[in-house]
Amino acid sequence: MFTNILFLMSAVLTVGGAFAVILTKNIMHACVYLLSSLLGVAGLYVTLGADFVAATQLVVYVGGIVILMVFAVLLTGGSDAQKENKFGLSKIPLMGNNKTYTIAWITAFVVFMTLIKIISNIIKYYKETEVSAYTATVEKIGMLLVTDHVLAFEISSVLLLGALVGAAVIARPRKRE
Amino acid sequence: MNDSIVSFLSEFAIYKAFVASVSAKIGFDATSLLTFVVFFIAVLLVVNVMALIGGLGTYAERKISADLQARQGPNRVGPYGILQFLADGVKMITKEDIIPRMSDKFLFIVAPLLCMVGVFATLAVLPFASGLMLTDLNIGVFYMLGVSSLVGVGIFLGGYASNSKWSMLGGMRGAAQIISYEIPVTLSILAIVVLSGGLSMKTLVEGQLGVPWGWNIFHNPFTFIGFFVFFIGALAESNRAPFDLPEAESELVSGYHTEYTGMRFAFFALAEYVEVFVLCGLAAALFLGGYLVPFNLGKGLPLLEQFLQLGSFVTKTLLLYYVVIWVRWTLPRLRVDQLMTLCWKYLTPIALFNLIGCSFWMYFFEGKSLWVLLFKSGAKVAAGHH
Amino acid sequence: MSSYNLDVYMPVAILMIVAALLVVGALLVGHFIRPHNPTKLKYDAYECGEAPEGSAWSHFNIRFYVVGLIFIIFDVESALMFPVAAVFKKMNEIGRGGLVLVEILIFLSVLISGIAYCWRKGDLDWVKSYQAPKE
Amino acid sequence: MMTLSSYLMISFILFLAGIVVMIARKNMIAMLLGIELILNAAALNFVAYTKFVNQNMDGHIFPLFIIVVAAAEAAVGLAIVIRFYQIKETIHIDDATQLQS
Repeated sequence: MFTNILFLMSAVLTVGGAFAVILTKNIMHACVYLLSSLLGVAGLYVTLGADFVAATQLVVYVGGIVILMVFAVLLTGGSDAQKENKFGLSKIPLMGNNKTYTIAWITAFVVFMTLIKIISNIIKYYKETEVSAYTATVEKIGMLLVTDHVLAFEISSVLLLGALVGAAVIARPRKRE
Repeated sequence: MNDSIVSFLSEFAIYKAFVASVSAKIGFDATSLLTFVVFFIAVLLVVNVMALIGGLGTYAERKISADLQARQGPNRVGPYGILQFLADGVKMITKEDIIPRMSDKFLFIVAPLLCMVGVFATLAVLPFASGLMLTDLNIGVFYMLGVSSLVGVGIFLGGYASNSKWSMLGGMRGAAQIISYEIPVTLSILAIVVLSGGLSMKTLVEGQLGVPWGWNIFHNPFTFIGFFVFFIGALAESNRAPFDLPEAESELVSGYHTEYTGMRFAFFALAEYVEVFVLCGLAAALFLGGYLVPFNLGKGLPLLEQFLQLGSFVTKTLLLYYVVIWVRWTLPRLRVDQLMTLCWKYLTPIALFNLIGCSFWMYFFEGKSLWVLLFKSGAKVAAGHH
Repeated sequence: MSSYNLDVYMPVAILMIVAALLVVGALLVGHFIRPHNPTKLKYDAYECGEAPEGSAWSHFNIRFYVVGLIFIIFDVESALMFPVAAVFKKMNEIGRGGLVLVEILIFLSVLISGIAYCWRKGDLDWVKSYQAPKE
Repeated sequence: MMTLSSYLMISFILFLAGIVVMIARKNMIAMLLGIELILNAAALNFVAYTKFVNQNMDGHIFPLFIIVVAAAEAAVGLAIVIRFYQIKETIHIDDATQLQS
């Protein structure tokens, strides 16, 4: 009974957050709505029994990426949009006007139609299997990470090193002449 | 092995009889309904106790700081001024609630909400006693880290939303300080997880012995240093003591919550005090043997055992709380660059060194503590900790 | 329908809702008790007395982003390390501890070289006085 | 209520929301927000299939690495956006026209 309530709450939070990200005009509000949507997705992971992935989502996405986004918004002049560019042409406002939104909704509609075709087959041929009881996943993930997926584990540290060095070089204030 | 306060209660015959009688009365099986009711009552109890502790924290802070400076703290309101925090509460509620005109109204309201949710959600996993803890998620410590990072976002948005240069700087520095000190804290928690082999709070606490020499802090030299790294990180993460730069009264005019008045400011203050209690509780649970009672007194009778464990956990946490307040009135405040260099050039390398040290210790000595190796290896073969 | 028992997560949900209700409730209760006489001066940002000028969203030092960057890299690293650390004891008991130890050491040494690079290149030291970026 | 199709619907909506955010906005950071939404939609599908179709744990390992890569990508992407702002004083996507700044 509680699982359905939890599922409903996180689903409403996710979908509501996602639509709010579309509709807001202020970039900082968009970051906060993204934060609520990611919290909802963490709740969905919990209902799916993936408790470690939900905790990772909480730690990395909610605690890390959203803070980076908010820092970036601040370092690029807050949420006030610039109107003119150097040729004097009036630019399309930063957060998009009706023209860009119509194009966006048309593309979304096209993608919607194709994906509906695919999903309808999946749902038609999916037979309801017995759902396994809730089990702890941390040990299983740990075992797999250490035995089968060792290569992915080590390569991800090299990937993180590359991201760290690259972003540090880019974001370093250069003493230009 | 996920058990919680409900599964602890359901071991008692009285509870089973009660469930049977209720389900008989309302027809369908009432266990899930009753679990919800028990959880709800437990949560309300914990939240009220925490609000009380937050309030008493302000009182304790004034009294102890007065005592340290050989003056008398508040003693007008109630006997020995104990009801001072209630007076503050009433004052907070009745003060005018001002939202600055130029500020971002939505974020101004969301920021304290994020802080409060972030801090109170960590209470679900805090190990008060083996049975009395709200729930023992098997991602306990990792969940706590994830949820407490919400506070950093809340503090930053609080500073950003109130649109004054002071609070903007305070919010920015507060968020930078919180996120940079989360790394040494996370790495020292990792060192403890390596030693006790599990993420849930119960395995982390049960891996130690009740007696002081069985605690994790004396387990090996790396965890000994790890405790101090954790404690310094916890101090900095809750904007306390020498690291309270974001709300530095003298420079930033109380930093990110300059613009907050009345009840909203009370939320930030309450969130901070409860977070100090939670981090002291975590330090006590991970390093000082949490709720374990020396020589497992009261092993037989469950109720006595729970209260003894609760008492042992609360005394250790309040002792650390006293140290936090004591440190605040003895150490001068750090500058921003000293703050950051301390974190990145001293604490993080030491924490990494501790983590590697603990892994080697785990491999070579199979996780046996120093005391077991030195004294017990000869005479009795100690099977690890159990 | 599912024999799925997630009651362990009930306190988490209840705690979050109770915290939110606490905030909203206290504000609502206060709303009626509080005096409400807005004067223009009261609603300006606090500038130690002078009138506030200009918006506060001005340039900021890039140091803050580098701190956030290093934080997220180590945050992800700890997220990956937690399951391996949790399993180390069990693997050690079945005699495979050496393998896990080597993996942890490789993983950590790659990241330590990352922070050593940032240290060497001076990304970690914080500029003393607040200067706007020079370029 | 908690069937595979409901989870597919939610990740489908998240995916579409990510597309709309990316296309409708001219702000570089808003586009990165859209990318985060799309990555989350993909990770959600993996976890849903682990529970409903076959119970092997690869469905949990892969979203873990999706989150790792998303964090690295967000870190580098935002560094580029900030560097672009410092050079060009704007983060409007239409001004990013030359490859050499």
